[in-house]
Amino acid sequence: MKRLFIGRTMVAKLFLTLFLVALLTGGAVAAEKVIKIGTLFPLTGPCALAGQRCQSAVETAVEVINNSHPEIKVPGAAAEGVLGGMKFVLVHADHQGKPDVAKSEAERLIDQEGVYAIIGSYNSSCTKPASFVAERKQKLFVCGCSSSAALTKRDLNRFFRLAPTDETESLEFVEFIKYLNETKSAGIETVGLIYENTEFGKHAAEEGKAAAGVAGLKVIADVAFNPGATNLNSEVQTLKAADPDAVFGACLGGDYTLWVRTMKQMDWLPDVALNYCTGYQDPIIAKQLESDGDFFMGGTGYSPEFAELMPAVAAVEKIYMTKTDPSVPFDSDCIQEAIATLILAQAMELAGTTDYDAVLKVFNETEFDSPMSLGGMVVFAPGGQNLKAMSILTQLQGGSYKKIYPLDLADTEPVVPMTDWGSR
Amino acid sequence: MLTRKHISKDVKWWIVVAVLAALPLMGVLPSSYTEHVLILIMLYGSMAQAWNVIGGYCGQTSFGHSVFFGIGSYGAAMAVVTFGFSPWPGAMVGALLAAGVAVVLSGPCFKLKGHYFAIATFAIVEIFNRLFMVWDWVGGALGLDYPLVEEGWMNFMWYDSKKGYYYGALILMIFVFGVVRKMEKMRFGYYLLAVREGQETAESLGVNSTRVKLSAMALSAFLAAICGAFYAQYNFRVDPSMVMSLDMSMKFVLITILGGLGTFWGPLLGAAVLIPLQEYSRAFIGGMGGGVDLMIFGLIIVLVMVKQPRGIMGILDDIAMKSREKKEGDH
Amino acid sequence: MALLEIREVTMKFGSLMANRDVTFDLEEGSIVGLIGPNGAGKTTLFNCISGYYTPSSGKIFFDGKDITSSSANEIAKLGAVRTFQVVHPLKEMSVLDNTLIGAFLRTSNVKEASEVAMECIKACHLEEMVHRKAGTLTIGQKKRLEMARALATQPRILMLDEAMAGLTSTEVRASVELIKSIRDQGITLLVVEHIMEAIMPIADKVVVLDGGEKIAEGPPKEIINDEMVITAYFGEKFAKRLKEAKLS
Amino acid sequence: MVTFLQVALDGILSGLLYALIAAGLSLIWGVMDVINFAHGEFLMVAMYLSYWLGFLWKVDPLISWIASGVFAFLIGALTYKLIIRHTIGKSAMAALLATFGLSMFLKNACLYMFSPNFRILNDTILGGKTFSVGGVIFSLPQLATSLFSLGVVALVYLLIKKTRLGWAIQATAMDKEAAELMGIDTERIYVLVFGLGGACVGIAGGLLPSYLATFPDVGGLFSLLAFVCVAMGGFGSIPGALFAAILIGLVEAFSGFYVAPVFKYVAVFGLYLVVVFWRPRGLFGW
Repeated sequence: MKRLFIGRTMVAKLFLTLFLVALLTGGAVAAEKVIKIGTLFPLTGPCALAGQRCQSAVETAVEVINNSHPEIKVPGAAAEGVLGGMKFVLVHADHQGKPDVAKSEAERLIDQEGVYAIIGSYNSSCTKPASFVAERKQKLFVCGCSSSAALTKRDLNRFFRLAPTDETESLEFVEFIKYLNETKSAGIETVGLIYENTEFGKHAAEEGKAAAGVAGLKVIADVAFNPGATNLNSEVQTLKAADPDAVFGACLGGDYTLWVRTMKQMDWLPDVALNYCTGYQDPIIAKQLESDGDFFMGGTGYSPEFAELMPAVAAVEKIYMTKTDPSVPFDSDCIQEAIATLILAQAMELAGTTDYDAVLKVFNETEFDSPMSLGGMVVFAPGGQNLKAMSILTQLQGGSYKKIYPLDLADTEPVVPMTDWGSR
Repeated sequence: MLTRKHISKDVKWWIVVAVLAALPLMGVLPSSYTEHVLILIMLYGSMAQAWNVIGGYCGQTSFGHSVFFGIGSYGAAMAVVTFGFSPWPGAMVGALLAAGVAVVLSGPCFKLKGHYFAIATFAIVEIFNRLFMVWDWVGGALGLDYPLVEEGWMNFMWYDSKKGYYYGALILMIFVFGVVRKMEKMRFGYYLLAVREGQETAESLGVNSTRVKLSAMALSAFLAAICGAFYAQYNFRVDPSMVMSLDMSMKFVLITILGGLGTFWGPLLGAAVLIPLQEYSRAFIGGMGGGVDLMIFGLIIVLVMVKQPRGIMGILDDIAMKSREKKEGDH
Repeated sequence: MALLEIREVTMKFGSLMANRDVTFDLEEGSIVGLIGPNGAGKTTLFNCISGYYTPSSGKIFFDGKDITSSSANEIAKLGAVRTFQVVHPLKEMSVLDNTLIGAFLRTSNVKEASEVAMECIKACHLEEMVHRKAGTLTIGQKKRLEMARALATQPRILMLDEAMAGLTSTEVRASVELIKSIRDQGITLLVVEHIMEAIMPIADKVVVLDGGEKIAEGPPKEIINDEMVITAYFGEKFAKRLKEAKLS
Repeated sequence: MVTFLQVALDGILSGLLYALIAAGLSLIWGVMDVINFAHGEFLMVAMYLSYWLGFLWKVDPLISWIASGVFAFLIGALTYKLIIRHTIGKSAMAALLATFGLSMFLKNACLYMFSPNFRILNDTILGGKTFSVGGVIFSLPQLATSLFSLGVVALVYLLIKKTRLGWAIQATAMDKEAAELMGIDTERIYVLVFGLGGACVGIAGGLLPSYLATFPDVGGLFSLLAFVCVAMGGFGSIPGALFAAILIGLVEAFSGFYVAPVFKYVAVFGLYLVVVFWRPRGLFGW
């Protein structure tokens, strides 16, 4: 008798749960004069820092779009909203750095929240399934900073990415090394790689290896490590033993500081250390490392030192800095997310409608004027890559990012080889 | 008596299945997100039930199930991505491989007791995770991304509607729960309980406890791997940190224990409570950032474990007991 | 040939000699009592026979087959099944399910096994408790459950390890009857027992262990009168009581 | 040769750090048979305390380890009082899963309060200082942490073996009921043991910011390694945990350098499996 009773309670509970599930999601969304945009970033987990900054950058851009900011010299800033006053409304989602969550959150944003487009989503591994979903559901996916070159080689029609890829960066690194060898007789012949063994690090390393191979540089150390390391002793020791002339690095956040400090502890440096978008570009980390962070180099899409190149950014950056805690300036990654948002608004404005086909046509055929981008232009190739995406090679000198390459934009001579730990 | 008990249980089971099967037809599912949550409930319920075979019925707390789950998902994904084939044979190979790996690894592990066993299973997950991370043939750290393939049951792949996945998950659940229900009624099921309750006693009655445990592990791994294949098909992507991680292993354990360890309904109840909680809390407050949803989630786990470690089944038992006492008091 | 032959079994734990050169036989259809003071090595010998320990030296044959290094479950499968001195019920399982585990040794069919199990439960007078969880039984009921479970395996030899310790005198009498009826079914019994009054009247043969060695073997009558056993083990007073028991 | 010695030194130093973290876990496991899943998060919380003391008031980690230790003691004691106490005598998994929930809570609470920034202390007394003996480089912060580790492990060991309190703890570990009959307040012992376990990891957390970045996810791998140290050393054996930790540090360093860095944890976890398959109760277990 007792068993039977429990059973009934259980079935009742199950139904109740099902009912609640249905209820919770059943409420229809009332139509308003707004355009819903979804953001999809890793707000928790190991990439939370970058994800939260990217989210703030998108919020900043929306602030610029929705309100009248005549002082900001960016298309669409002066007007209130887009298409004669329609406001952007953001729906935030957290994918925790997990591709499966990214996929289901993208579906939720589209089906449930009815967003017009998604902006995101930092981790390339998460951008892949999420943008796939958007493509199938015929929504736009505008990606700021995911760097995997494979993303824009999938023939998707509704996917657009603004940042340069790790392929582009690798080519730039190699070109820079050639320049150093030719003009400064730096004598760089060998390359070492150090990268976190994740989809991001591995991809960057493969592009780096390929580029080095084409340029005739010999890769003599290939050091992958597990992110969130307790120490990087063997990793740096391996590099030190191989002693390459140049190192390409892809270490994020805490691993980057650990890497730099371990090299200092082991008293070793390559002649040149070039970083993909990593801890190097994080201004807070650069500041915290103090002189230890100096003379490292990396591809940089934006830093406050670029102010005279991109005068439009300053005013936007001011807003951004109120949205971050502790207050930080834009970095290369998150500024791309802001640009992504602005380009979306601009495309709608140019199309004069929210109709997808019209907006898509604009995306595919327009040379966007983008004063926030390095180079000031955005043009999308088939597949969605921003052809005008570029980054400047910078070197940290005295705690600030000095532009060193390409030469027409450079303002400082690179310090090569890097100054020894002892003589700093 | 024995058979009657089972029949009445089975009726409930078929009612649940029938309701789940009818939901989409009746148009009760207003949005695909609800569908998504229901699919996850059925998937994670099945995963938990697969774990329940070894963890609940047989009493061996393995934290290694993400390895088997992972092998299953790699089986399906490699069939599609690497060989451009249907995922079905891949899932089968993966599941059989998972069962084999389970037997090989469990042999020595079963000699370990308590926390030594638990930590050994942690270690195995970490080892597998790191090996798959560097194994280029299976995609290494880059993982495997599905190409666009034709929709339908042949490829077990749908893009626009979730109905296929919904019924796929339902079939998966019927299969896994059906196997376990069948097992419960067989000699093997009784032997599992006997090994859990007293290995020495069971041995004295002629039960080969090593073989029972190994078979249970193999069955459990097989079922977990099939769930893994579904997971890969559902997410269009596999990489080691998605499928072979302690995080994933904890899900197997957590859902089962929150639902009710070693009970037939526990895994489904656990999933039916935990998954909506996880999905909706992330949907409603996760976007705020800062992990408030995960804080709440953590607290709930603590509370349940402190208040009623037998999980939801235990809580229901308590409620039933109380209301029965009250009834008796009324007379 | 005897059903169970124990040949010079020696069991050492490090430097401790728990059994030394123990040899005796169990004839089919008989009841053999294994007695001795605490620490005499009865349970160790028991564990050697039932496969929980492998003897350091010596051999054990069951029905002519060497089972010295067989595992417990293999020995049970052959037909030699034991109970435990400290009861080990499968607590979360019902009395029926407990007994089923035994019955499953001979059949995998649930229905057949249930019939066998119910018979054994009836034989051990537990039919009232069929659906109770084993953990909730009294100690006497648990001991009977152990026996029902072992019987359900349809053994050729049933080895009882102090099956009557801690029981009331009524329960002891019931157990004695039960043991006799088991023997009448043709099952051989090896009984380790402390309660002399219970074992002496029914045993066909008694083996006495002391300090790990066999000091005497023979029918109960002889054992009671064996000077060595009396002085070494029983003591004067106990021997007298035994004689009285025999007379009555 | 110098490289070999350097690798060995790095291994021993990181091993000693693991020992300091594992000691507390070992104590809790030995006395209460509970695995504290939130151990890594205790470490993380202690690191945050030390970081903030250093950042806001310029307190050096060489001093703030005291505060971190005391703070973690309180967290440990509180964890026992609020959570573990209620799981004793229930299912074996209850304590483990409850502390897993706690770890999730602590990690995300810190994420919420302190943001996910990677925080580094500069200008600490030892920070970045090194000296070299025959080409082998010693890093001062790591060396100091190792000495602390040896000191703390020795103190805990002496406390258990040589003091009245230690005997009470041992008695409680062996047989709780018997200890209660002997007049030992086992409840207080448990609080103390959990507190002490917290304090050990707290001291480690106090020292770490002098060379490691502090962020909400920092505890993960440390706690996993600590589990392995404790189990490899053997149930509740503090010298065992110390020995296992150094072994793990060495295996990590040598396999990382001589095989490949990606394989270093494969080697560490593989070593654990080899050890327990050979000795199912660990190196020093009985």
